[in-house]
Order: sequence, then structure tokens, then C-alpha cells
Amino acid sequence: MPIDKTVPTFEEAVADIPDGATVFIGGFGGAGGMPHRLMLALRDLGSKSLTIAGNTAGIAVPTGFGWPAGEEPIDHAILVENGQIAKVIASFPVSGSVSRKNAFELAFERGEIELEVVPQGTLVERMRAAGAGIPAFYTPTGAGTDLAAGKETREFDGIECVLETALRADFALIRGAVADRLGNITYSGTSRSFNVAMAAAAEITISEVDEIVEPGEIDPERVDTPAIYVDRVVARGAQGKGSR
Amino acid sequence: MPIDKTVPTFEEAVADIPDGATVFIGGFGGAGGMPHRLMLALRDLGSKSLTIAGNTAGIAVPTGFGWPAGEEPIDHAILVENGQIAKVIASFPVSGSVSRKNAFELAFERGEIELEVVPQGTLVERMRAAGAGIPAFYTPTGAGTDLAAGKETREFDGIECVLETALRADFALIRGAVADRLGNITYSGTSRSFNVAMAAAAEITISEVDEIVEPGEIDPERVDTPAIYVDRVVARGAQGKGSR
Amino acid sequence: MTIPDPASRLDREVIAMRVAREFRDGDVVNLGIGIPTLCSDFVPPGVQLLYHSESGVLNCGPLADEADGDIDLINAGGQFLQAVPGMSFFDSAEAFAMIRGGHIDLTVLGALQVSARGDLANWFLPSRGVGNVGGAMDLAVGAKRVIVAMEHSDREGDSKIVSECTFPLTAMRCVSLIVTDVAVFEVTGRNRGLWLIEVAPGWDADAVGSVTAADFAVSDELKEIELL
Amino acid sequence: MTIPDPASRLDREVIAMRVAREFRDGDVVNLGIGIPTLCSDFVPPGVQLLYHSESGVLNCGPLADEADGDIDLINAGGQFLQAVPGMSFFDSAEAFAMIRGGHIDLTVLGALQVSARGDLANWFLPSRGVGNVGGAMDLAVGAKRVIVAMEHSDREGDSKIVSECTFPLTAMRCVSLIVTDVAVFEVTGRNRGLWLIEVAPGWDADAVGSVTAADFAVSDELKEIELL
Repeated sequence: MPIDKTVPTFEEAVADIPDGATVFIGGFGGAGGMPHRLMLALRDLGSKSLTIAGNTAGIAVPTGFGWPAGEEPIDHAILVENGQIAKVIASFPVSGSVSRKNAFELAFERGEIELEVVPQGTLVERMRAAGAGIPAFYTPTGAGTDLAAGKETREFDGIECVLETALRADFALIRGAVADRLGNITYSGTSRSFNVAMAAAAEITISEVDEIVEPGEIDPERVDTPAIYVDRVVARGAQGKGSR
Repeated sequence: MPIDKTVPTFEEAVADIPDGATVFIGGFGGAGGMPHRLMLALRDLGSKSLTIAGNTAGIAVPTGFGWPAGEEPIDHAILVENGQIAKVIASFPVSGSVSRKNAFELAFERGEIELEVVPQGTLVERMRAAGAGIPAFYTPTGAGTDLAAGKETREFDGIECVLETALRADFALIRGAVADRLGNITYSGTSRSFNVAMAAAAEITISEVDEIVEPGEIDPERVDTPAIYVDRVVARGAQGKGSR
Repeated sequence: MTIPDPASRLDREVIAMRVAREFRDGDVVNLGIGIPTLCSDFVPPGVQLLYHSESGVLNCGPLADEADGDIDLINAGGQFLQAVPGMSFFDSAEAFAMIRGGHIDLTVLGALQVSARGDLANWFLPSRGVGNVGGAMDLAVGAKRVIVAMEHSDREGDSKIVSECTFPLTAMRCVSLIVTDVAVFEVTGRNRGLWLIEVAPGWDADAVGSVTAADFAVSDELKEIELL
Repeated sequence: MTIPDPASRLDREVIAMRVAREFRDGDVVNLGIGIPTLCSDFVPPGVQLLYHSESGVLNCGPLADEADGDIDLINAGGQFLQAVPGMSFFDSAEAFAMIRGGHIDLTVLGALQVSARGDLANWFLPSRGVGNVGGAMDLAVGAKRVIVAMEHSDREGDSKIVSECTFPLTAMRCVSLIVTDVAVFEVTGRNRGLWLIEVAPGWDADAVGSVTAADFAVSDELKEIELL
């Protein structure tokens, strides 16, 4: 049978995400590269006690970060507000503005959600390590700071480095521009972001894309996430490229 | 001044490679992605006591590995035969055929060249680590084998792993398909190979390319080695794409 | 016990044919040089594979005619490939991230020796004094499943299945299935041991034992190698 | 000693103008949010920079009009960018390999506090109880040169230059130049200390000392901030 990783609906694409799962949510923070429809489907599915990991935990409404003017973001907040999140792993978990808190920060203040803050470069490198079979690596980032508290350190060439471990997930929800039925994905511009590393570091990788095409329609030089890393692709259909 | 990393001749491109330098030589083993003209220029320059690192140390003549039929390879052998190499770091240093030895193996048997064999994945990961600021990482590859002899080991999730360190070079000689004057490089097909990791892991990266174009002529989605990693580009000119 | 005539050993193509029965639809497969490469000729009907090559290509297709060879489209053995729809290209770091990160479902490798515990020695011939490790250690450790396809005995007639490898190791306890020109063994159990499950036509367990330098258990359902 | 009127402190744009004098032709530069971003308006003539953004773009250009915003072309601050010739796009792992691998020549960052040894605190305001580290630690550790551009005093009038940071650190001993609205300090020497090299118009070393909560040495060639 020709390999076909297409799933017809967002609902089916996320149907097996159980309570307690660890889920990567792709993108950088703005609308580009963020799996909006998959998040909505996960909200509707209602799985509880999730750990979510990604660059942000949602942005404040409306701070405008990477969103078209006047549009209210669809992001992590819909999961937070639905009481589905037990823990967040992120580099940029709260709003850039002290006075405009995001849903995560409000829940964090109420003691409802656990938080692990990780430097952005260490966060993506930990995901990349998981995908590449590297259980742990050393980095000077974070040495001597609160974010290295309790972590093993070691000097290399006189520079103190922190031992960081691979970060895996049960599911990755990512977003690309175009996928083929084999699961090859290409992105547009800055929307690669965390999606590429996440795709390789999850047990099951599910990609929302603007469009699904036949194998051969994506230039093999333009495949950023090869099919080997992708389990399911689902098309936004009429929504196409967009922020909703 | 507009940034312009173009160097007019191969001779000038390699002119400052001193005796004793560590030099990455790109490619996989075949003609594609291998910096033939840069190697010829380095041969003519005559720098001695070099350490060279890459996937191979040249292939046997003529084994046909990735070379057009009947063409005699221009590869590491020209440097070995010229007595310029003190040490080789490679995963595939000798001919695939016991009976057809390459120049390196003959020199190794004469005791003229030191050899460090590294598993191919560990070799490229050590280069990638150097480029990404990771001084060391753990990998299960090689554990319990002669290639891990004397190396630190540690168990992660019950699996024995070897501590491997970043591998840098003073110079990287790589080959791309097209460069722009800023130093952005795009490759063709399987010729990315070791070139991409090497470009980021050397103090000075010099790329031979088929053609040099103005900034903007390479699709920004198709840049595989961004300009940040590249110091000099030199065009093959009339030779264009080819194996000589 | 009858030791069959050497001529009754299976051809390389038949070994490959037996290995190919292990392929599952959708598997990502990396085939080593030699007998393993032949397996791609015997993929069962209805099974589509994604072939991975360390040269930096996924879903790579059949070999190209020598005259059409493109130096920028080779496999890990340096052979020229045809372009096929759905391929993707990537650099060596990514090619090995795929291998080392556990994304290859199945690799088929040749061997110099395999131990009863599934230790693999396939990169270094001591008599040469120098060897090519290439991606062998990465594949043996990283692939989800490692199958060895090889002749049962070396050129001197010595068993390549041994109690302990005497050649330098590629990886420890990595092999899960051994297909030779006389038998098929699983490597199983908590203490990892050989389990003879199939024999070539004309062979029985005793005959296999007579050419095998390691202990093995015999399956209650021992049968002749099935190729279809 | 005269403590100038607060009104004599330099504008944010002038701080940025002074920092921009540090740019060298061909530098790869990463500018933080706030005053650092303003530096791009004052790049000296004849100097071409390659701007890097953690969002995954090198050689990124000026901001796009809001109405032309493309959700797939943003900078690290989430602002929409114009496409310019010679850009390249890459994923976050590569964006941070560039930072952490020492490929950024210069980063300009804001700060909550900088210590006399060049320790930087710029990510966590204890009063909030939670903070965004983003790429700050990676940049502070990874860039070849770290310049801090900030107001000299916080909103309560307390010095942001301190003997020891009391806010959680971003990185130790990473800052090499501090440009504020009253002075410019180098962080130098084997034991790393502050070296006052320039003052704002109307300020002298004593006046700077009166608003600075750390010891510093004064350059023999102390001069007024030069902007051209």
C-alpha cells in the first residue's frame, strides 16, 4: 500500500492523547508555525494533567507578538483556561508585559500549574538531543544561575558547563506549510522555529499544514522535516495559511 | 562596504593555511561535495604536518565510489602522496577493497601518518557540537568497543554511553553548489554530507562552489549553510559542476 | 546427522529473500553493503519501504545507469541513484541523527562474527591492521532492529557464529535475527541466547550445530526456511 | 562635584547612537529588545551588518508595515519583518547553534543590574515571581562580545551598576562594555573591574560615582561621550 499519513480531521489526529501525556507545542510565539487547529482539537478532546513544552506558554491578549493586528491569539491559553495543564516547560512562559498577564501566569499564581523555565537555546538543544539519540550534553549556558540549581557541572577549557538531558515528548503538535502524503514537511520563513526539533523528539508527531500534496510535489531540497519524523499530517483546508 | 567574501583564486583562498594546521575536508567520499580545487591549491601551497579530518582519507584508485566511470579521483591522496599529512581523523580511512589500498593506507603502513578512527555519526556529531558550542556529549555509539578505549563512560537509562568531545578545525575546505557574495551556500542532493557541520566548526571556512551569485539570487528557504559560518567563497568558474 | 554438501548452502539472493520477509509496510530501512543490499530486490508485495542512506537521502530509489550518474546523488556505497518522488536530502548530522535517534525501524548488516548474545563484529579485520568503521557502530546501536545477513562460515570454513567474538566489536548485544546460508536464528531471552528457528533445505539442527561455534536452543517449531 | 540635573541624562536614542559606534563592518549582530533595538538606526556609514534573530533568520531587514505583516516572517520580538536580499531561514536549533557556538560577533542587551565584574542580571524581576529567560542566557554566554545598553538608574533611582547583583543572574562575567545615560564603562583586567572611559555632557567622574553603587577606576583619557 502506498504510505499515506494523512488524517482527515483534527479530531482524529489528536484522539489518542491521554491524560498525563507530555506534549510539545510548536512555533515560536507568534501565529506562524503554531498548530492552532490541533490545539483547538486537544481542547475539545479535554485530556487532563498534561505537561506541555515549547518556547512560550501562550502570549498575553492582545500583545500583538507575531499576530495580525486585532486578532485574538489562539494559543496555549485555551488549554490552560480549560484546566488541562499540570506543568509547563518553556523559555518564555509569561507575557512580556508585567501588567498584562497571560492565562498561564494567572494559573501559576493560583498554584495550579508547575513551571520549569529553560533557556531557549538549551530547551531546543535538549529536544534536538532527544531526536538525535544523545542522552545528555554539556553547555555553558545557565552556569552559575538559578536555572542550573541542582544540576551537575563540569569545567571544559576552564569554563563551567551544566549537564543537560534530552527532552522527549509523547506527542508533538507542530505546524508546517506543506506536507506530502509520506509525511515530508516544508515550512515558510521563520515558522521552522521549534517545529523541526520537536518533530524528531516525540513518540508521535502530528503536523497541521496549510496543504497536503502528492509525493514529488515538494522539492526534495526543500524538505525541512523528512517523513521519517512524522506520523500524521492533517490539512487546514479552507483555512489555508492563516492565524486561526 | 557591501560584504563580499569572494576570493578570486583558489591559490589565494588557501594561502594562509600554515604547517601543523587542522583542516576539515568536506564531502562524503565521492566526487560530489568534495573540494577538489581547494585540495589542489593546498597541495600546491605545500603546508606540512597537517591533521585532516573528514569522512574518508581518500578512496582507492579507481574503485568508482561516487565517481564518474573512468575518472581518476582528485582527493586526499594528492595531499598524502605529497607528504603533507601527519594525522588523519576519519570514519572510512582506507579502501573498501583489501587488495586495492589507497595512498593513506600505504603511508600508514610505512608509519608515516597517525590515525584516529571515529564512527561516522560520532564524527559528524563532534563537529556539529563544536559549531553549536557544546564541549562534550554522551552517545551509546562505540560503547564497549576498541574505539571507546580510554574514554569516560556513564550509564543513562541503563545504557552505557561514551563521553565524546567537540571536534574543531583551524580551516574547513568545503564545497557547495552556489554561494552568494555574503557567503550563503546552497548544496545539491547528497552533497550536503559533512560540509554543513564542518562549515560551523572551523575557525576559517572556505567554500569552493560551482557559481557565485548576488545576494537575493539564492532562495532564502534554500540556504543550507548561512553566511555566518562562511569566511571565503571561490568559484570553479569554467569547471562548474563536476568532479575535477 | 547428515552434513549436507557445501553446494546445498543457500545463495546470497536466497538469504536476501528470507531477510526481506521481515519487512513491514511503512518501515524505514537501512541496508548495508553486500547481501543486505540485495534485499531490496525481494520486498514482499503490498509492502512500501522508506530507504534511508547515510549519504543524506531518505526514500531513495533504485540505482541509476552508470552513464546517467549524478555526482550529487549517491548512496552510502557510493553508487549513483535515480531521483524518485518523495525523496528528501539532508546533511550527515541529520542522517546520523535519524540513525542514532532510533528512527530507523530496521537495518540489515553483514558480519565477520556474531556472538551467541548478539554481539556484532563487522568492521575490523585484524589481519589488515586498519579498518573502516563508517556508520556501522551507529547503525548497530541506533536502529530499532538489527538483522545480520551473512554466510554461515568464513573462507577458511570457520563458523562466523561464535560464543564470544574474537574480532573487534561493532556493538554489544545488538543483533536480533541472524539469517545465514544454512539457518535462521533469533537472539532472544533475558540472558540473550541463540534460538534456531529455521534451517535450509537438507539441513537439520544437528547439521547446523556441526558448523556453528556457539550453543543454541532449537525451536519446537523448527521448520525449513520459508521464502514466500 | 556637581550632580547634573536629571534632565541632563541622555535620551535612549543617544545611548543607542553611542553603542552603534562599536559596530564593525561585517559584524554579525543580535540586538535585544528596547534600547538595543534602536541601535540599528545609527549604524555608521560604510558599515554593513548581518542581523541575527533567534526567530530563525539571518541578515534580517527592517520592520514591515503592520498591514503587510507576514506571520511567517518575524523577529525575536514578534515584530513583522520585510524580506531583503541575502536573508536565510533556519530552525531554532540552528538559530541557537549560531549563538551558543560563538558565531555572533556582538550582542547588545538591556539589563536590570550589571555587576562590577560584568555579571549580568536581566531576566527575572523578583517582585513578579516568574520571568522570561528567552534567549538571554544563551546570548550572554555565547556572543563574542556583550554590550549592555541601559538607563543608569532604575525607576526608584537606585544604581543598576552594582558591586554584586542582587537579582537572579543571567550569566557571570560576560559584559565587556556598559553604555548608560550618564557614562560608558569598560569591564576589563585580570580581575575584571569597571573602567570609566566616557561621561555624558555635564557629568564628571565624581558625579558618575555619586549615582553608581560600585567602585570603578577612571581612565586617564576620560572624555565626553563621542557620538560621531
